[in-house]
Amino acid sequence: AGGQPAPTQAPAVTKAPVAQPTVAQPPAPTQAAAVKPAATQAPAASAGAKVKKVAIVIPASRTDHGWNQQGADNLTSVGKELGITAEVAENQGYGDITPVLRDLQDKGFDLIICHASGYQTVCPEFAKKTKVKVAAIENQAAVTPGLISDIETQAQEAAYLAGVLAGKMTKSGTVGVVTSGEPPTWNYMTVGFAEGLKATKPDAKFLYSVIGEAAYEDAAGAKRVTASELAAGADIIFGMGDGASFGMVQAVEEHNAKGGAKAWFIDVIGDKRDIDKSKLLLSSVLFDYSGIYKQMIKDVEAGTFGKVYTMDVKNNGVHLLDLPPGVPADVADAVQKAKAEIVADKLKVSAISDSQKMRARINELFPKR
Amino acid sequence: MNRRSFVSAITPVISSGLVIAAAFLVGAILLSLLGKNPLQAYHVLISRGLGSSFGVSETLIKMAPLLIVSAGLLIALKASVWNIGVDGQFLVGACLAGVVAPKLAGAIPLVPMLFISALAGVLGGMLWGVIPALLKVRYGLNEIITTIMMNYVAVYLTSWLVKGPFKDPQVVPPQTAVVPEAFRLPPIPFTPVHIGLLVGLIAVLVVYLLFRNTTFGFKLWVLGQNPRTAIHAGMRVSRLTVLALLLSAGFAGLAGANDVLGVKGMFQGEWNPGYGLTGFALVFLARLDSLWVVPFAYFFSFLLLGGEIMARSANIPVYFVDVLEGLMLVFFAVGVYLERTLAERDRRRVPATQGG
Amino acid sequence: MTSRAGIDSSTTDKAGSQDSQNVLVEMRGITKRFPGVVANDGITLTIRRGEIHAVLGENGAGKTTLMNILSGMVCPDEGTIVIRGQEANIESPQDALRHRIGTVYQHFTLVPNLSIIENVVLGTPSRFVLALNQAEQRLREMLGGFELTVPLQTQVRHLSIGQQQRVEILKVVFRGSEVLLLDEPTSVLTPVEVKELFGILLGLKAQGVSLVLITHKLEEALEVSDRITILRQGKNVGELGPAALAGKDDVELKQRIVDLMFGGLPPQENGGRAKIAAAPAVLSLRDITALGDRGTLAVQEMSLELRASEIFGIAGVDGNGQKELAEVIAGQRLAVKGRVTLDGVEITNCGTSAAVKAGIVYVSDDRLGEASVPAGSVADNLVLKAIDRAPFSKRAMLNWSAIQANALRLIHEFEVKAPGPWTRLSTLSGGNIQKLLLARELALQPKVLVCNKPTHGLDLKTVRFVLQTLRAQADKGTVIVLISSELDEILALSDRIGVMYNGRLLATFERDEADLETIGHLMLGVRI
Amino acid sequence: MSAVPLEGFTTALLSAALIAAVPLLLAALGETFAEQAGLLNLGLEGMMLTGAFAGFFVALNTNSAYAGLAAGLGAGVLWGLLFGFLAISLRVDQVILGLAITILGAGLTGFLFRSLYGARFPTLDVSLPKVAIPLLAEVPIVGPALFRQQVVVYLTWALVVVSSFVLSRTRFGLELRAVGEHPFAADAAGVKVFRIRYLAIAIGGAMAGLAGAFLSVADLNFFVPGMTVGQGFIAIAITMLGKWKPGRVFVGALLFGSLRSLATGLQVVGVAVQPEFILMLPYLGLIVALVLLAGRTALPGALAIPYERGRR
Ligand SMILES: Nc1ncnc2c1ncn2[C@@H]1O[C@H](COP(=O)(O)OP(=O)(O)OP(=O)(O)O)[C@@H](O)[C@H]1O
Ligand SMILES: Nc1ncnc2c1ncn2[C@@H]1O[C@H](COP(=O)(O)OP(=O)(O)OP(=O)(O)O)[C@@H](O)[C@H]1O
Ligand SMILES: [Mg+2]
Ligand SMILES: [Mg+2]
Repeated sequence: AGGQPAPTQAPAVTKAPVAQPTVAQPPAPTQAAAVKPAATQAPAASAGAKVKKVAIVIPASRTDHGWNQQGADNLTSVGKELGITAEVAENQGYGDITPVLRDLQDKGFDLIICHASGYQTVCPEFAKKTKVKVAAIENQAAVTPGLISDIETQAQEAAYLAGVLAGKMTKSGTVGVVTSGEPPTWNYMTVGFAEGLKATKPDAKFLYSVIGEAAYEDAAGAKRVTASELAAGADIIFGMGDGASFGMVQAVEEHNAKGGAKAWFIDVIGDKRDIDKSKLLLSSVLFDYSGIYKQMIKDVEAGTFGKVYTMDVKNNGVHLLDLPPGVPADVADAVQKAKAEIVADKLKVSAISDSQKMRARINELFPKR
Repeated sequence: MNRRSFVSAITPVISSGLVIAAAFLVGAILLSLLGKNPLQAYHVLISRGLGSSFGVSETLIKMAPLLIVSAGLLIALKASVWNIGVDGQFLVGACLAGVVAPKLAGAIPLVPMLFISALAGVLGGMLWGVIPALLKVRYGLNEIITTIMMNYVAVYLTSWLVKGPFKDPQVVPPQTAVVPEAFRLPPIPFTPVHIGLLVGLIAVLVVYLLFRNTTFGFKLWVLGQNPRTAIHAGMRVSRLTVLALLLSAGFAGLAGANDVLGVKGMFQGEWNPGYGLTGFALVFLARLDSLWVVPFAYFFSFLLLGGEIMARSANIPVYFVDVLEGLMLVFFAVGVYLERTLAERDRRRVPATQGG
Repeated sequence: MTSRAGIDSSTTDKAGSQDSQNVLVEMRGITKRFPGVVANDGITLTIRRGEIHAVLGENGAGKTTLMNILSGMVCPDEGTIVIRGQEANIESPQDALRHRIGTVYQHFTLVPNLSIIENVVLGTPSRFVLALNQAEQRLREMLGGFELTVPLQTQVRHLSIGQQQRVEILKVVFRGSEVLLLDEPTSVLTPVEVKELFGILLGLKAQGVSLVLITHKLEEALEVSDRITILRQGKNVGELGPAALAGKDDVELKQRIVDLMFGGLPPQENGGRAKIAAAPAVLSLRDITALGDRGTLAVQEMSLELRASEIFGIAGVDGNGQKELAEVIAGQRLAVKGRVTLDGVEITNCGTSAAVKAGIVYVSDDRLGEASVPAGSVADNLVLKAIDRAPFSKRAMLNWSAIQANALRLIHEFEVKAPGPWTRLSTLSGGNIQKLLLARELALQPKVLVCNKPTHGLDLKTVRFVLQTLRAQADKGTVIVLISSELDEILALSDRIGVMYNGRLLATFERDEADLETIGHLMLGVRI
Repeated sequence: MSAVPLEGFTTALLSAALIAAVPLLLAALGETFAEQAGLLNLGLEGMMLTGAFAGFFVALNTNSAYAGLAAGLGAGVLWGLLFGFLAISLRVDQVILGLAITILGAGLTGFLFRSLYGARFPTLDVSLPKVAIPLLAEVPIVGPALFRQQVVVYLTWALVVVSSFVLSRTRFGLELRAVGEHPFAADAAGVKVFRIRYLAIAIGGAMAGLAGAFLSVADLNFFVPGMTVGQGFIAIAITMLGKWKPGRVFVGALLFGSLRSLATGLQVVGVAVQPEFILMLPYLGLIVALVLLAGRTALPGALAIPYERGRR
């Protein structure tokens, strides 16, 4: 699994300088490292060195049942599996995370995963200064053999499947998206979802609303926004909101409790089945980083670190949560069919991270919004 | 004026020490209640935050924005202008700096480039400060409310700016173009700390001198004591109010520029360090006494940095840092009370002379 | 006065036993120290049933402190208080009120944004849900002679000083106090109002209420009181009982009291001033019209021409637009109509800063609320208006040594009782604060000096000092606008006198053609 | 827009507005009491969070939503009393205190939540039923929004009337206003200044705590660290917008809630405006409302000034 760059984007590896392997060297003394960019030192692509400590830096809480938890949990489990230290630096926000990176370097971590596209500038800069290996998100340009890798998540592909699912399942013909802001990952999925929906139900009505800027904790807001979309006729909600998404679930719950046509919720990242008391969870777009985390560690030890790792439907890095019982067979088939096409590269889902382009795209798909 | 304040110079040091101890003690109790080992945790805090070279340097780096923001808050609060809008002013300033800097980088020499970018930050802050200022003097709107509201507006405005007009098309996340490292704030010679720290120290010193030695500071103080008196004394109250808020906001914007030019290299969506609250805490703990801001700034910076590391290494939820910070504020407040009571007792002992 | 005669006999005839059971409150060996000051120094004071007991003393003598101790506002360091024969420890106003001791404080204690009736019932035991109507009923019954002219629902901030003081008295009477402490109640009243107040006090006395009257005005003390205690520098330096007060003829008695109060007084030189030369006007007002804080017409079409070194006295009952007029001249209040010119230059609505620069200074009567920074030091307050001038600042830089020197000089020149230049202003006594403010304004070498109640709350000595200072200033060429409700002071000082009523200047007199009667009537709007 | 069922949609928006207003209203009413008594409580945010957590915790363990609400209220009272002790008895600076409580509240609740539940995410099984008021609830559009709500919501509205009555018509209210405007005068008149202030801040805390508990127990059925997302500060703004008059505070909270709801509505119907600008609406709206309604508001005379008898 993993390895090949995403079909949609051209690999950036060629641009990167070639790594000349050298013997393993202890992490450079902080002071020196901090004072002068140690450009003279050779990239520490340390073939053969066993990886003992890996860390992940995440912007929000490791228990957000979303993006942050996904990365943290995956790395922790990989750590357990391989019997190595896995440390999680949570709630880092988008301020200056250099202190944390410095600390991790100081403690001799072999690999630091900067688990947010928002870290894609600071981490490579840090790596270049200190020769500590890092993995960035969504920054192919920074890829440097032996030093910097990049993680590409083709979330839109799985979101497309969710769109297909929604298109098949909706009875009202109205489908709603609720987001806690417009970070790249959410935008990718919004577009993927919209395209999947359009492909399955061209005349569908598509609702889109944002709870607020970085409103990942605003569960109450999420509930109100979701309730409004449901009231506007949506019977399927595709919700992206980490902590806030619990508010969405509750809105759907209360909507269903009123009786009338049942509404479904499609979640992203993370599996809420354990708290899905009223069985309204239709599915979830799941990410699984453990595959590529293991791969990375292998590559570091093999001295082949420093490339683009892609999570897509093909390598099952992103996939849909198994559909609940009682979902008609034809629906499942439609999803399977779409998946097959994506895997066979017959179907390209546009990868759009930019908010404005994203909005342009959904307006183009569903003009009468 | 508080330069003559009766609290003798040394008491704050002592009480501050006690206060910190008290906060850590309560924190320790809380930890042990939840089955954690406080000693180990605190050991990490000290050894990483103070013991390690990177700990010290990073603490000093984090200090810069705190100092700059506090300098501004000192001006506003001494004039009783309640600028709660530091965060918004910071964001707008940072955003403008983040837009201007990359364009200038390389186009013109480093020094003017830094100056102009910093200026952009200051102007951004002032732009955000002038609105509540005018609302206050024109319509008598209480700045506490308007500045709070402006914070939210700033978040949405800047987030739109970096998603739309000013987004760097080359990269995925919403952020401005990156300033090449060669064009960031240079380090203080022989240290890994960028010169933002000096800017911060100078800012605080300037404010100290402003209130100690200038008529403008004196007028701000009178205004802060009682606007009616300021009017009666022939001071231009509206002008003073606007200036106080503008300067304060300007410093906030400068802090934004500092972070963009010093550490981040660009302005980024969802970035909101919220120095305002910490700055407020600092300034009040320093009892609006300018120079005291410096040690407090160092300590808070140390706490924010070491606290996070402690939480991680001793696997305590990071929220524990906030708990410590909050406790410290409470105990500081109590400390102030104790000092005052002692001071009054001293004054009672003054041999009573006859008559008034 | 009949009432006094009555008491005289009682005390002269069967003294001793009678007297002792007459005693209502006894303060024994009261001592109170404040930082740097002994405000009360082993004072003993006895208050008897149904007497009016005047307490005299110069500024800072400790009168207010003594009263505050009895009213529970200040706790004494030493001494005991005996009420109705039992030792009482008064630790809070609640305690004092429980002992039926009511107080009218030197600085009024009314809540400005509450209505009259709300202020009156505030703090009285009542049901959870207020029954203001019933309270009003009771109040009206008690009111009797005592007219309030305004509805009881009016918010207190809308009342004139005189009215406010009536409310203060109402408050304590409403609670059925047996002892009534009044700290300088007359200092804010016009002669007419003073008469009325005394009427009320005598009425209360007749009902058996004991009153303690703090004042600086000897005549007043002698007029109503049965007993006079004199404080000096925190000590009780003498008590004159009914006998002493009755017997002697006033002149001698007065001299004796004054000696006790001040240990001798410089003789007052009231040398008549030379007539003002017919020079062009320095300050001139052309039909000035201005609004009051409540948007009502406070000053209406007032015109004035004031020449160099002229002292123009404005007599009038409080709240007839004098304050507003003063503020217009000082640039502190907008004139909606008319022009103000100084030396021919128009300065209408130029704002305070310009006015001060132009040489117009204003001694406000609101000493703590407007004229000073109570939390600031004496020195800070003394340069409040001159901070932009040399030597206190050069090129916007402060010169603290000059500021300190200035403070030391003025404290000395004006004989201010203050521990030092850096003491907190608010800890000074009312009188001393006023001296400081006056000192500050005069130090500005003004062309025009507007002063509102410059001697309010000052003791005789200080009053004379102030009046002399003003006259001297006028002789230097300064135009002085003297606003006061103290007629005699206006007569003593002014070259010309105008009477203000309802925001209008009813009439102006040259000093020699002015007489108390006419002016007194005009102040009440009565033309003769 | 045609396809959207207008009636249901409008009802939903209306209802959303009302519910969004409830925590703001509760907190702001509490703040009204505190500030009218001269206590500036900038710690609302922290008190609300604490109330939210305490309410959630108790409701979870007792399986009673009402117990949860009570707990939130209780937690608020405790904060109030702590604030009172420090600000009233020790005359500590109220601004520091407020900030301290804001930070401490956020820290403590996050810390406890994480320490107790780790990565688990418990939700409440209990919830407050919506009670429909006969007849009224049947009125089209507004009916279901106004008159099919949880009891707490009706209670909150009642509290507006009660508060306004207590403040303006009772002895307690009178003494409270006096203490906040001119404590010396109140003291001189025999009012127990400290006691009144303690009561006021306790009420303020209680309502803030209840506001938080409403979020976690009534509106939602779970706790998320930081779930008050700054509503405490908005409530302070609304208090001033309301000039410390319950009625106006009510109007202010509704205004803000409606703007929030409107911001959603506009997005759902697909107005072609950047969401950022739509989401700014409530905050800009509040400023405009201030310009129009609350210019030159005089703060309570003794706001944030500790009282000390006999100090000059
Ligand atoms: N709270 C206080 N703190 C410090 N000093 C005080 C305080 N109250 C009074 N004093 C001092 O005690 C002395 C007596 O003050 P007090 O007000 O009793 O004098 P007074 O006789 O009322 O004067 P006046 O006639 O001017 O009102 C003055 O020197 C004053 O400065
Ligand atoms: N208990 C209440 N419930 C609902 N609305 C109220 C209540 N009390 C007052 N209002 C409304 O709120 C607004 C403010 O009322 P309130 O009486 O508190 O202020 P006001 O006394 O009219 O103002 P001011 O005191 O400045 O004259 C008015 O529109 C009033 O109708
Ligand atoms: Mg006095
Ligand atoms: Mg009213």
